[in-house]
Amino acid sequence: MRKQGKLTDLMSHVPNWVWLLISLVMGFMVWQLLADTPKTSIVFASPKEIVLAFIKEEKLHTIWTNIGISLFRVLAGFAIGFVVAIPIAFLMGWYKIFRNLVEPWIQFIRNIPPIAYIPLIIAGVGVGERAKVTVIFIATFLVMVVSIYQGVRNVDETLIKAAKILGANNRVIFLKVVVPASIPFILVGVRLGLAAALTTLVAAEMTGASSGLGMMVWSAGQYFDMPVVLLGIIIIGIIGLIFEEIVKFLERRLTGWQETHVA
Amino acid sequence: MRKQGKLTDLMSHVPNWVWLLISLVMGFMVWQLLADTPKTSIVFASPKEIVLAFIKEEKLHTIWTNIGISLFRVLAGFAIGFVVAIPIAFLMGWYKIFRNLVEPWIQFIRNIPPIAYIPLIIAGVGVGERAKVTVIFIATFLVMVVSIYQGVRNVDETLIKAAKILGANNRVIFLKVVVPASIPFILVGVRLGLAAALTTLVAAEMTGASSGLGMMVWSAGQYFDMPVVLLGIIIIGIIGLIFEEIVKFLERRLTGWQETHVA
Amino acid sequence: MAGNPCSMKVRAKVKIDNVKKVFAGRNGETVALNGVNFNIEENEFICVVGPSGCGKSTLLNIIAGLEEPTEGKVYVDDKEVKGTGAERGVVFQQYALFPWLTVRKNIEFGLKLKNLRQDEIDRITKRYLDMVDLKEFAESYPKELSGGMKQRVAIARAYAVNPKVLLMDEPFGALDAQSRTQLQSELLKTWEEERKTCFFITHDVDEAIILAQRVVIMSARPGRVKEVVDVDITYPRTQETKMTKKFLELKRYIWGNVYQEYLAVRK
Amino acid sequence: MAGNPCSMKVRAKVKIDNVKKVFAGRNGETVALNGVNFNIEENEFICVVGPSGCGKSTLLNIIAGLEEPTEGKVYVDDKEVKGTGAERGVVFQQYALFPWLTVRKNIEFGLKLKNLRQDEIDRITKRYLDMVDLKEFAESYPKELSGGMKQRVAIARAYAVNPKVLLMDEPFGALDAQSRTQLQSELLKTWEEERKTCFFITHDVDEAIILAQRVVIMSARPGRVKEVVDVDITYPRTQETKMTKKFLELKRYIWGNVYQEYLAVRK
Amino acid sequence: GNSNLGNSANSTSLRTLKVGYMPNMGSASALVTGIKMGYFKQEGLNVQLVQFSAGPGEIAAMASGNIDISQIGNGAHTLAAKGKADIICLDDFSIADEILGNKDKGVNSISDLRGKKIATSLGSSSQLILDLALASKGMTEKDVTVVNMDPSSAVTAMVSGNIAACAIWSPSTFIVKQKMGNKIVMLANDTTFKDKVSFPSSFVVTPAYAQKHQTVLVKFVQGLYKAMDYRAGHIKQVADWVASEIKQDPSLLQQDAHTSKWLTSKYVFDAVKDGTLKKMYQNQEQVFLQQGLIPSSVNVDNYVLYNIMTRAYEANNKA
Ligand SMILES: Nc1ncnc2c1ncn2[C@@H]1O[C@H](COP(=O)(O)OP(=O)(O)OP(=O)(O)O)[C@@H](O)[C@H]1O
Ligand SMILES: Nc1ncnc2c1ncn2[C@@H]1O[C@H](COP(=O)(O)OP(=O)(O)OP(=O)(O)O)[C@@H](O)[C@H]1O
Ligand SMILES: [Mg+2]
Ligand SMILES: [Mg+2]
Repeated sequence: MRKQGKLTDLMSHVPNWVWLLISLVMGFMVWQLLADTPKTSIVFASPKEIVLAFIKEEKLHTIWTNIGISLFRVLAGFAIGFVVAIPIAFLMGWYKIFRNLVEPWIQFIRNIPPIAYIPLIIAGVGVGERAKVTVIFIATFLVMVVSIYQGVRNVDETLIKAAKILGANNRVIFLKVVVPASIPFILVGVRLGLAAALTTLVAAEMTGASSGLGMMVWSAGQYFDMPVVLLGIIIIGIIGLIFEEIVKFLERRLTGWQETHVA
Repeated sequence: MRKQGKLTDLMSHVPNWVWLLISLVMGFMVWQLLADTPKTSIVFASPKEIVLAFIKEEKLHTIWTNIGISLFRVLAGFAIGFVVAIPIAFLMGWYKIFRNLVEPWIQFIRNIPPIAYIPLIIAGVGVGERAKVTVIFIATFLVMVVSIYQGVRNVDETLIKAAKILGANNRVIFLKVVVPASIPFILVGVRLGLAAALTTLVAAEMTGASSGLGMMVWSAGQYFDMPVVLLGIIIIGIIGLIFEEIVKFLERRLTGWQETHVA
Repeated sequence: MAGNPCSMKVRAKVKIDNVKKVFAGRNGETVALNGVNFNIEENEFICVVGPSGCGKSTLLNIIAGLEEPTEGKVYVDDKEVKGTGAERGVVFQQYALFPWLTVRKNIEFGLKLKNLRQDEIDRITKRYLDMVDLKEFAESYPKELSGGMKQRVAIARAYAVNPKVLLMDEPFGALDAQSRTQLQSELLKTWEEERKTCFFITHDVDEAIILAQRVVIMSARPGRVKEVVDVDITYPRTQETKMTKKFLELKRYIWGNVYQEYLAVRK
Repeated sequence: MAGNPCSMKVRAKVKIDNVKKVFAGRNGETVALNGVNFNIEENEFICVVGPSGCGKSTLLNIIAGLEEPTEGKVYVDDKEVKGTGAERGVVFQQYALFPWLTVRKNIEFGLKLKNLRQDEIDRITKRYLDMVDLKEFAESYPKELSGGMKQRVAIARAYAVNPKVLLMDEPFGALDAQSRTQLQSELLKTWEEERKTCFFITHDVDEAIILAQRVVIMSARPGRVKEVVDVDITYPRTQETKMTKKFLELKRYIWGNVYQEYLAVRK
Repeated sequence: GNSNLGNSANSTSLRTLKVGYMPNMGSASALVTGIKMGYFKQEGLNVQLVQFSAGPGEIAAMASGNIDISQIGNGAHTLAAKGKADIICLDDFSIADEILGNKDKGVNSISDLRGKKIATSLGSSSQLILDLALASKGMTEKDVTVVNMDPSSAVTAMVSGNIAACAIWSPSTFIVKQKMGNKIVMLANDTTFKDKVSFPSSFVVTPAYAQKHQTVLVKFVQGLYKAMDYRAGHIKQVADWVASEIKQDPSLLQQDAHTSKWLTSKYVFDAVKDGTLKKMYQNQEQVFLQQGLIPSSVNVDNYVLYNIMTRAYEANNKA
């Protein structure tokens, strides 16, 4: 941590969870305010209404099923995206030919709205779970490959030289040097990849799903059932926060060696 | 460039544009194939049809207007997102209190599908240009703040120390050390931010647009006018490629000092 | 010019008061410094020698205000050190050049922050580029320099801002013997003229003696001040001074002293 | 053991054939090496001295296969150098430790690639940790080490893989005089036992003479071989050798020679 | 001979048909009724529903063979006109579209729309109604500001006063009325222009599928007819079934029940026989042509499979 004044010094001793709490309370206050303001109350169901929407018995079970199935889709799509992005990013960084052939297409596709390529995915892989996972895979892959590729390009040349001198072949250099040296970029990729997975959920579940959080949000939106829409958004947001905590945990484990100026 | 075999050595002398050409030709072939396969032809208009869609006189003018207005929205939203993301990322990296208060909300919001917060934007900022720019701003801001924040955290502590010793205050350290040292992360942010701006275009133009590429794609989709849908996608993709070239140009100018192992 | 230090009113420029520094690593704590006490007088040139890892750089960082001592305090001009200050300049052991700036821009960095006129900046930059022999490389980036050249840029950058106290961490470590000699002479000459307070870490006992008024010998980890040796050789000193009897005596004495420490590390 | 080199069949281990190296920077080209020719014989210990920026590191990189010469060729065992090879080990001027690995893991890195048994790896790692006095810091990360400690890790890491040719770029530059002496002796002892071909860059003329069979003096940029001086002092050499008349003569000769080069740089 | 097969089907293995639909009454009601009442089973068919949220996905799934039959809305009929799909049965007519004005913004009649900001979903049947309404007062879209929006977004825009009027469809129309009460005036709906346009929704298959599976399709339409006939008389019950199928609030679907004109099998059969069906699809094609959505006029006989509709009706009524 930076050196700071007295007050900030004192404040920096407040434990993290207190800040989280303050942040949450502030959020709730804004929310209640929005729910009470006539202009925005139409889209902002009050917290109470949402709780009611949640505990409506008949929905309770559905919601858990929806969460389960959507989590599966998100994690599967993300996992495949990650596993594919790492070697592709590496090959792009390493082999000029590969990069020249692949890069334009990655750049082209990453700008296309997911909603626009859904028909194509259905035509290609059908309407089963595979279609949903594929949509999420594409979205996460594109985000991750861009950031991991930058990471691969940024690896300190001297470390690669050192590894070569010690007898490392390309595979070893990749796994033992490029990957650990790119961790900060991989973390950006993972964070944005997970976010992309969740924001694409609605689009993914438009490929012929009858359950899932995205579907729930979308169809409730069609009927202007705002408590359920907000409920869905909050659940997606909370899933995102949980993902973030996991990423943070991994980050602490993976970057303990790093010299950084942030506490 | 890595050391490679004879063949690859030879191939690495082929100029970049030749590879781009090969890549393009391959893409066209796949496309024509998809347009000819009965299974996929329904969603894949052939290149010819698209060219016809483009040159239909009455459309020609509309398309340029659509491109113009969408470009404006994309660039305005992106620019605001960028200008806001940099100081926010910096404050998050620098001040623990700020981070603790702001981070949970950024993490929460970044997982929400844009399509889900459109009603809120309409309620908040109406249906004018501001609404579209706001949607794109949110999407790009969230992507950029995540990657730039990682960049800020990753700045080599010794360089900050050196700057302090030379008499730099926080503002100078930010502008003259943190920003240049984070360039690789800022580039990731810019790339993904531009992609986010384009992929959110359809969603943004659902907030009451009467022209624009996203609207064009969406309304053509309503009638399965696939040539126009694909035309829109291709134009968006090409805009993305042009953006990428600009980013690459900036990258070369900004990171010439960097020690990297990629040619 | 080369006055006798005793004739001046001597006061402590830097006071190091019972400084302790503990690093908490993953594998337990490392006590880098423990009970370090000594003063650097105004206008004094102090050299610090001691075995690798004994806490020399840590002490320098604390004086510079870049690290906080775990215990104890450091005062500069009787004011407790809290953070960095423009009156203390540092040459880092690992250069710490800004890789995105050319050699010239690196040297100008601190000058620009002083609101000097551009022609003033140019004049000073030129002077120090000359001093470290890097005129030709003014527009090169650090990655295009050899190890020794980088170190010379770091020295020029620290000199250029003209701080009251210069803290230098093995500034001549990566230099060839010749550049080293040249920069030693340069430093001596400047010091004799300006009497800037200097805190200079080196692992070369010759260098310590030729430069310093006092040599601080640090003991092996946890670093303490083992002995402070007065170098009573009058200025101006030149490279020839290295051949004098006094010099050789001091050298033998300090060397022997440090060697004991070294053996202590080896257990 | 310490046989006369003449009694052995001498053949060129490393042949440097008319090597030229030009760096194309943003501000024109820098000719780092031009027409460099010399051989390193099998089992020979060669030291290289020369002014800062004269191309020593560049030459080492070319021999290691990390850079390609712009013109000319390098042969090792009569085979042209194309990329790196496990038979050539390097200690880099700027350490190049893997920051995400502990000291132990850094040293083990090369060993693991040789498919050795774990107990073998442990044994070797322990041996070199001992040699560089870093047992206690085996589980520390590079950021937790002092400058000298980092350099010692780099040395241990290069030694551990036991290459046939050792290329060292100012390996003792950041070390205090004592560690330096200790590691010089260590290196001498090992070399006398194993007669590993060594290419050793230093800016310390004493160090060059005490270690080398031949000292290569390089001229200022563009780097050329100015003179190759035979060091006809028999092994085993110890620190006492530094006091012999022969040694002092050589020292004066080489120093004077290098100094001319240095003056050439200063114009 | 069809009825024999149909009667014995419950004992033997059923032939599975995957049918795509969208989660609203107009699209789901006949299918859900057929399944609930066992009408498809009676024909030896096991109908599996696959839900889509938008038409393009449905068509792509059908073209790639992931589903067999699609229930499509008005817009997707362009594909039939382009020869990419064949219509096997008419399901219902949508009367869901309405033009709603906000009195507070000075909209009390169609003429008041001039210069106002109107939200609609571009390319939808609502936009078509809007165009017709404007034309009836001598205006075009140029005389107003038309902005693109999802119906559910249009609700927000109406309520928050950002637009003066909207052309949208149910259930968003109900919500606007419910939230704004007597501020809202209904300016026009589908029935206002029923002589000019109608918005059928139909069941379609790919031409290749139609060729190969004639008999199966006849059986499917047989089941469908029975369902349509049942639906016509029990719309409240059907709405509840659909609600549970698509996991929605039944009260919303009860409202949705009034947004289509529900047809009987007899109506369809008669329409085929007396040419009204053909005429209706021809009208639709004319509109597409005017909008430039299809390149040229084609004979609707090329893509409307009358014989399936008649054969199914005859088979049902012989038994
Ligand atoms: N960031 C850190 N975390 C943990 N331990 C550290 C850190 N920095 C230094 N140390 C430890 O503190 C001790 C002193 O380090 P310091 O860098 O001050 O030594 P030094 O005297 O400058 O040595 P050298 O001459 O090798 O540069 C060492 O044992 C080192 O391991
Ligand atoms: N990547 C590079 N780009 C451009 N010029 C370079 C590069 N690397 C080295 N040089 C130049 O080549 C010359 C020789 O550099 P080299 O590092 O070999 O010197 P050196 O003899 O090792 O010096 P030192 O003793 O200071 O380490 C220098 O003038 C340097 O500026
Ligand atoms: Mg140090
Ligand atoms: Mg060098």
